[in-house]
Amino acid sequence: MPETAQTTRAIWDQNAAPRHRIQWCPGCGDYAVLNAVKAAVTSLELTPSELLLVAGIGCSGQIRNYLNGNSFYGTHGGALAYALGAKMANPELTVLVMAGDGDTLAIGIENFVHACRRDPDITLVLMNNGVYGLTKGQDSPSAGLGQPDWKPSEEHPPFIDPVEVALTCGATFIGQGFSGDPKHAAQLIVEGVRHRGFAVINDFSPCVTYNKVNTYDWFRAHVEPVPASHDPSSKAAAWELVRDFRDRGKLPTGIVYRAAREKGGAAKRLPMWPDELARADVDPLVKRLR
Amino acid sequence: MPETAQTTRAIWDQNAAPRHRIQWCPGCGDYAVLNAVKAAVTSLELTPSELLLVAGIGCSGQIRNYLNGNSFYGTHGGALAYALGAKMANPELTVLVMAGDGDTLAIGIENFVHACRRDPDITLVLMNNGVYGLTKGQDSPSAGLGQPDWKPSEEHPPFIDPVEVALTCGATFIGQGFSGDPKHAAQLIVEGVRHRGFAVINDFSPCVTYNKVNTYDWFRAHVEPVPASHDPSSKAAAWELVRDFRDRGKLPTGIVYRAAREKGGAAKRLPMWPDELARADVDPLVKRLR
Amino acid sequence: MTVNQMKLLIGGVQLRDGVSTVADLVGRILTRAGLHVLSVERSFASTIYGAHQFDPLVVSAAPLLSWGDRAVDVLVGLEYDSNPDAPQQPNRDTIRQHGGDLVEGGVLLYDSSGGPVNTEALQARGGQVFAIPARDIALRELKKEVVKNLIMTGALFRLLEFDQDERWLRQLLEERFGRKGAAIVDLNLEAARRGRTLVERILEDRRRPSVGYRIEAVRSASPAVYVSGNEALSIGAVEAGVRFYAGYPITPASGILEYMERHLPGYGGRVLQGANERESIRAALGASVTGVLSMVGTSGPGLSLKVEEIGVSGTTETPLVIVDAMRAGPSTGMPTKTEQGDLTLVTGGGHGEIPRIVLAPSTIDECYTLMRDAVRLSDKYQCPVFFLTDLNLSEGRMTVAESVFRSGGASIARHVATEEDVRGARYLRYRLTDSGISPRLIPGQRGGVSKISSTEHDEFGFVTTDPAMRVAQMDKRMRKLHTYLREDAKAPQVYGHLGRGPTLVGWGGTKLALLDARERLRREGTEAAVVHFTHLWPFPTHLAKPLLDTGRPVVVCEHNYSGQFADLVQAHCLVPTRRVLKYNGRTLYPSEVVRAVQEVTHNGAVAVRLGGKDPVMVEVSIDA
Amino acid sequence: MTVNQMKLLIGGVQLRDGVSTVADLVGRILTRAGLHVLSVERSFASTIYGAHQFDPLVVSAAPLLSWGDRAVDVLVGLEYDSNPDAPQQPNRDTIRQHGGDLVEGGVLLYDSSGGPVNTEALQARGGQVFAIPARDIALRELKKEVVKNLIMTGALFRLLEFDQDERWLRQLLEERFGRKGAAIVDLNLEAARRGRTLVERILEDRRRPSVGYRIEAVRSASPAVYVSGNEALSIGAVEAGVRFYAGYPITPASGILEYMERHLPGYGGRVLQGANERESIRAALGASVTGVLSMVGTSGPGLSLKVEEIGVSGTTETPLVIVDAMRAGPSTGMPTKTEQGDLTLVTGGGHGEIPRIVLAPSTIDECYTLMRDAVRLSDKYQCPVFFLTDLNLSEGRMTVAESVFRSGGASIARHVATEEDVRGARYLRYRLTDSGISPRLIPGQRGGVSKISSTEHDEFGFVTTDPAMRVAQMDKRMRKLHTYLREDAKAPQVYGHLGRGPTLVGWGGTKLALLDARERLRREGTEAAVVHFTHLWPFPTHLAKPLLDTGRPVVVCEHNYSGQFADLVQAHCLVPTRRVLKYNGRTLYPSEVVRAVQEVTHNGAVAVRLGGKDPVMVEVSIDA
Ligand SMILES: Cc1ncc(C[n+]2csc(CCOP(=O)(O)OP(=O)(O)O)c2C)c(N)n1
Ligand SMILES: Cc1ncc(C[n+]2csc(CCOP(=O)(O)OP(=O)(O)O)c2C)c(N)n1
Ligand code: SF4
Ligand code: SF4
Ligand SMILES: [Mg+2]
Ligand SMILES: [Mg+2]
Repeated sequence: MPETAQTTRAIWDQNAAPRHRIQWCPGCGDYAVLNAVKAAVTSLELTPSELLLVAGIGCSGQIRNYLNGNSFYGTHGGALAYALGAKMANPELTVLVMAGDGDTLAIGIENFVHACRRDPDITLVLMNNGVYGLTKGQDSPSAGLGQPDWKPSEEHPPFIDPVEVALTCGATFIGQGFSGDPKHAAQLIVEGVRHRGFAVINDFSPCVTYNKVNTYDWFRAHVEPVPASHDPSSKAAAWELVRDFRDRGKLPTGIVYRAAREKGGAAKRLPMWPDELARADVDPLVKRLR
Repeated sequence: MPETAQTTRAIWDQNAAPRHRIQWCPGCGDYAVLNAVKAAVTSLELTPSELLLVAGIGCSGQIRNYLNGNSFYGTHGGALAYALGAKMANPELTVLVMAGDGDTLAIGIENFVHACRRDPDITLVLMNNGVYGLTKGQDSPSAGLGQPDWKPSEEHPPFIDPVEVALTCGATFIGQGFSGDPKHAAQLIVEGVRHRGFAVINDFSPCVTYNKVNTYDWFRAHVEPVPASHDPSSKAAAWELVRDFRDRGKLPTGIVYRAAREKGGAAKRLPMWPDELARADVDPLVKRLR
Repeated sequence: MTVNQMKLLIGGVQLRDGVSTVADLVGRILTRAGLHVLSVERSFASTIYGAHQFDPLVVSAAPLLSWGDRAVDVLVGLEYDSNPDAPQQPNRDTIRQHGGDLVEGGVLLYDSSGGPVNTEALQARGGQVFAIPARDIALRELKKEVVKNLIMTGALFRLLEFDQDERWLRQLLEERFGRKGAAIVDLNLEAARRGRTLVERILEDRRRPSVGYRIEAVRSASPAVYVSGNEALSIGAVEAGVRFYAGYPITPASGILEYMERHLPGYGGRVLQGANERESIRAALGASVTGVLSMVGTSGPGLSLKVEEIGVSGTTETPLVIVDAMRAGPSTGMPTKTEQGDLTLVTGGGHGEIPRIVLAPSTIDECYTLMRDAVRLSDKYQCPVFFLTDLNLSEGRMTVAESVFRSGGASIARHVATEEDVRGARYLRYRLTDSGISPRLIPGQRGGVSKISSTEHDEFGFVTTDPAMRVAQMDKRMRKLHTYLREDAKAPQVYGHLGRGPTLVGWGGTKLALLDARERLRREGTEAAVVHFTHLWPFPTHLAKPLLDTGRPVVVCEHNYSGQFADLVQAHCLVPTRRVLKYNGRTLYPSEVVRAVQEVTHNGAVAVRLGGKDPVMVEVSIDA
Repeated sequence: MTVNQMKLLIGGVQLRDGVSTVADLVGRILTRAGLHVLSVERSFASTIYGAHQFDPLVVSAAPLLSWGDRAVDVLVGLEYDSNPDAPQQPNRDTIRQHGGDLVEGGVLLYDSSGGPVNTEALQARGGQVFAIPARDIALRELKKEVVKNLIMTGALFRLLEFDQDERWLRQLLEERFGRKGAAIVDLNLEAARRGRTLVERILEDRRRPSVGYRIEAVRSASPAVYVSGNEALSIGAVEAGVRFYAGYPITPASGILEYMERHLPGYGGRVLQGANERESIRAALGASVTGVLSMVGTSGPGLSLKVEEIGVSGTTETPLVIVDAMRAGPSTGMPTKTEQGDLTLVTGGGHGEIPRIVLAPSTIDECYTLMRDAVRLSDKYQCPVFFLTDLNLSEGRMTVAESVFRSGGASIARHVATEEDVRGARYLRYRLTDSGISPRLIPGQRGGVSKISSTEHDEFGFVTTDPAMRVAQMDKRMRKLHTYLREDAKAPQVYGHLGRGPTLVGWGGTKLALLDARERLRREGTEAAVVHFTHLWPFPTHLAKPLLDTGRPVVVCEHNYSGQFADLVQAHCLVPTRRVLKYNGRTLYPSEVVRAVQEVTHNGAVAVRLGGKDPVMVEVSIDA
């Protein structure tokens, strides 16, 4: 039953104030992500009960407590897989995954790669700070960004770029944002949710406590909007853009790639209520065994 | 203590005959991989005791029983990670990983991605047949190759190409071979072992029992050698090559990319014998706690 | 003349010779003919091609009590050439490995295309040997190698004096190949006829009209099907209401994935072949969060990888049915051999303490009937429910009356709250209740949001470390198990009179062997009782202890090394146990149980280990 | 006047206020001054910033017996503003949460920069309150906020009449900041002086020269260090010969990873921060395959993810030490709270049956001494050895005499075969031996190749499903445990006389509370004995049963819900147990044990649950 925008906003406002004391460090980039998500769901006029927020484990994962809406919090690295199942089972839910770079690219890389392939209609906000914040600042797989002198070894390998991995593995929407510009991030999230497929939004969200390299200032000096001339529907153009920015030592912000894929598969909530299930008759299954 | 080529070959010959009854289907591509690996280690003059063969779980993984040499067989998807630790601990061993596409790209994709980043000096022979052979023919993550009509869904996503993933994630040697040409595959393995870093060799190894699409004939019609003009040391050229072949519906065979990375990290076997360990004095550690 | 009571064994080279095809064909046809067939000792290799495979089928006119012992009445060797491991010897694995098990007067039928086999020893023991060059005929005369199996089937049927009018065979072939045209049906029937004729001729030569074994069709009250445990439990799940299934291929659970992929979408459900074990269970949990009844299936190695998610299911209180089709471990172990080695893992695996329920069916029909309970309990108690089968049960096949499948009825009653249910009181996902069960709205419903959390949480679902709330939530979750013990736990099944002799204790797939052993012991003058468990965890102490604490020896029989269930019995009932343990990958035989019980009762053994080099190893003290 | 015997508690806002910095500074200095300090009740949040954190330090002149009860003698509140959860109330969490625990005549020192706190109630109970505006002074007068902590430290030391000549403080500051220049040392000392002066002034105002607590430096025979369990066990591992360590960050095991990263390379070793839990343990197994002594460390969730690899270690017979620093589960649980909830997982986790050994140190010094055993046993028995600590032991700190660390000596003797050892007989990686231990060549050595396999294998290492060989290999692997029980298992430590009263049973980090409780019970006239286990698995039945089977109540005290160790005792000794269970994330207190023992012995309780809303919950029947 669709609600009016007004009711929506009323419900949202009513519940949006965090009941939970925020325990991010002052200045943490995650505050901006929180604001961006709030702005996005408000402008999408989504009620808390239509939402399923799936969070990773990390400082980033705390975001689930600061947002109203159904949420699921499972194991470190698992968020995308829970989200996949939830969306497959109930396509009517808006499923938003919010997880850190450690969660998504280290322990959860398997789910990331396969989610890109499967292309479920969910939106991932990758809260990328280059460290494992919650466990006190160890290197994450994106550590090394902005450190050209990084001397790689088996113990300290070079970083991976989620944008490139997503492009390679088949994600159909890839955007990049920065906590210094939460309005833009909010727009990206809106676009990501509207996109019918897997939307990866890599959001640089500085860890002010443990990442002394990728600071707000560093990002401000390195981000650069995707040029208006860019055609995000072309994969070749997306690769071109990524390579061009990389060569220039810059980080594109905006929509890098967007090309919905035509997919099979059900679009309806799976049967679960007694009246929906009652119809089941297994007799044909038994007869086949004769 | 280096041995003469003659002794080496003598040792090899002596042990190379499989004591174990081969249980691949007649015609299975894995026979050719077995021959290629045997040829490669023989031409590299490696004795069985200098080798550590780490196998994945699958029809492919049986190869460990048909080759002489130390071997390790652990869990499905884990081969690259065992190999990483072994090579870090004893760089003097030649570590060869042989695993299927399911093992490497489905359950083991996390190890594949991170091995590409870490760049240990090991060689992976990815025995790619587009199916889970051993569990009787379900789709693997490379299923769908050569099926342009594949209608993707969450359940049946498009395939991923290990060459592209390896390029994206930082592998420093990437080659592609085909069981229809075991001599070439042997050369690739020799080059891979000689390469100082992580060598990924994607070897198309038809499953004659369960993959009715990617047959020998199909591969013969689709493989095409990397042109002599290709500069494998250029990543841009490698991407160009991959894209060009993809656009033409062809599969390159040969060395796609090769660029050793300068790395830190120890190159010696870690201490393990009593005389090597005896020197350890923890007094400085204790004093630091004062 | 033995009529309608025998054990057949069909062997051959895996993949190549079509052992399962022939065995399933025979099993199906005999089932249609009103007989009861049981095939749970199926043996295949964990390589695709080339190993020896065999499939023993027990046939009976009455519902089957047991798979019996190793002894075989009729042996069918489908392989036609020599064993590559022993090429000098032109006999075959079926004969080599099972010839010794042939009973006096038993029958051997084999394909002699590669040359005859020396079966003198066998014949000396009274074996009747029938060598027919099936493959040669198929290739040369019928120009199609695969029909060699129909030649062998026809020959077998003639030996058993069964289906001489081709009625059953023709019907099945028509159903199976009808769409491909009559020619192919005819070719197959022609092949069967050749086999029949060949046997006919040999019998005539020997002037023996019969081999002494006969199958006669029986008029049966209700139609029956020949079904595997994996199929039976899948049907149970579909019927109970499961609409999301996820798995990653693994023996012996792959069959569930394949069955569900084929059939669940027809019921509006979805099936995910995960990219790995973790994706599977996590997706199933995600689906369950949305209210859909969800299930995963796997075997030991996969379950070990899913362990962290057991805790997620338990703590977030997300229902999930987890089928563990056990195979021989540890680690990669023996992937195609049976075992009951995962009990400790499913009752105790996972860090911290997790509310969970463990059920284990003991027969293939119970795979169906008990599954409904598993689904219902997961929904009611909002926790993981394990459904423990083993390779024998999952891959084995049995004749089951169709009426059994009509016993279930409609889907289970759901335990999901509606907006109305929670109106009034503020909706709290983790409300502290007396039963331990909290009301559960699902995302998408109005009435409140659910903060579903694997961290310790308050009633709303917000993270907390408040000591008292922690204890309250922990107690609430575990209280569900007490509610379960009160309302849903089922007592073990008891056969015979307790207290007159030793008590044989079992769980899961060993039941038929124990019942058979009990009969045999009785015939030998020992009054044993059998206490068989299906509801394993939480351990039903209040139901079990009174049964076991009789002062008589408690002999726990299991397919594992240490006696995992015996440990549970001791921990919870404080009753000493004796153990009969078999972990060589093969099925427990009634004769072994009988012998072990004698060791225990007469020789004071505390543990009897079966199936090693010496068939029985006796331990008289448990201390090292 | 109480001299050298007190409990301090330092609290504040996590990350911001430097609680650990101050606590560690105090602990270190007092250790240098010859005192004994114990800090195992450290409490911090699983968020980085903003939650209340506190650190209780027990100080004593004698080696510490116990962390005592909740009661606090001296409370130090480092936070200077109001609690965001209750902004209307200008008091702080340190005072709000711990004020009630202050003993009569106890001391409260707090930073009053944000305004004074109403402490009337506290004062009415005899509390002595010292409010000093440390942060204001730091900011305004010393222009550097962080020195507020030195102001507080100076004030604390003045209250305790300790280090009035700045000797200890100056020395530590010089060591720590010396390189950064004298100015910074001077600034810190100046800050400390200000704190001292402020307290001085208040005491003068109140005309009380002393608060009644004093710390006096003690001349101690041997120097000591202030060390955490993670550090102690890491040193033990380095010394024993571990040269490969792998981990994935997780509380409370991250400290081992960090320590090893810093120090192991100096000993020629390598340390891998895996990209996940599986990569860590697999790489460690790979390293171990090459003969290097290897170790991994993790906590519950990480261990659950490693479960499949336990079986790999066990079946391939690849040695590995696995540290599990337990935290409150299940699932994500309470990541920064202690528990002993993983025992069932480490003794039984993994599908199939895996040979393994489980050790659990009971004190921080034992983290060091017992680690040598863990490394040695893994090498000797070629199997996984678990080393079970908990958050309190791992993150807690204690004064340990340096001589303890000199007790170890050289690295362990290796159990790796050489080419010579295997000459003569054909080398078989999985040779069947009486001890169960097979000779082990490592890849790279001459003399034979090793086919190391997680599938069931023959003696050479080739895959097999031969029933007899399977049994032989399974028996061989498990026989190692019998050898271990004979040669290496250690009996539990016994304190007091068994059989005169109840037997308190414990394992791991609860020991000091049990010993303290025993003393208290004795003073009240109850003769309890303590039986404390470090060698948990394989369960040493032959050593334990005689101690526990005395007819007196056996009271097992554990930090978990179900009594996991009690279940082991029952399963293996067939002795009924009573259970004292605490699982609210907080440390077990001696007074709680005393009270619980009374419930058990006088009121017939079978289980006492501590630390919920009602501090004691008594169950008189175990059946639901
Ligand atoms: C299985 C498991 N391993 C390790 C941990 C410990 N852990 C919690 S958060 C985290 C890393 C978080 O890093 P990231 O995802 O980048 O989030 P951030 O804190 O930086 O936002 C780790 C390793 C865990 N909770 N579970
Ligand atoms: C944890 C775990 N899950 C599942 C399996 C079952 N399994 C064995 S091999 C295999 C797939 C093999 O596919 P691939 O790696 O492509 O090898 P192939 O047989 O095709 O050579 C699977 C799923 C297993 N052994 N362990
Ligand atoms: S540690 Fe870093 S990521 Fe975590 S809350 Fe603080 S600033 Fe944010
Ligand atoms: S099933 Fe396929 S991959 Fe396996 S042995 Fe046969 S042909 Fe090879
Ligand atoms: Mg991060
Ligand atoms: Mg494959």
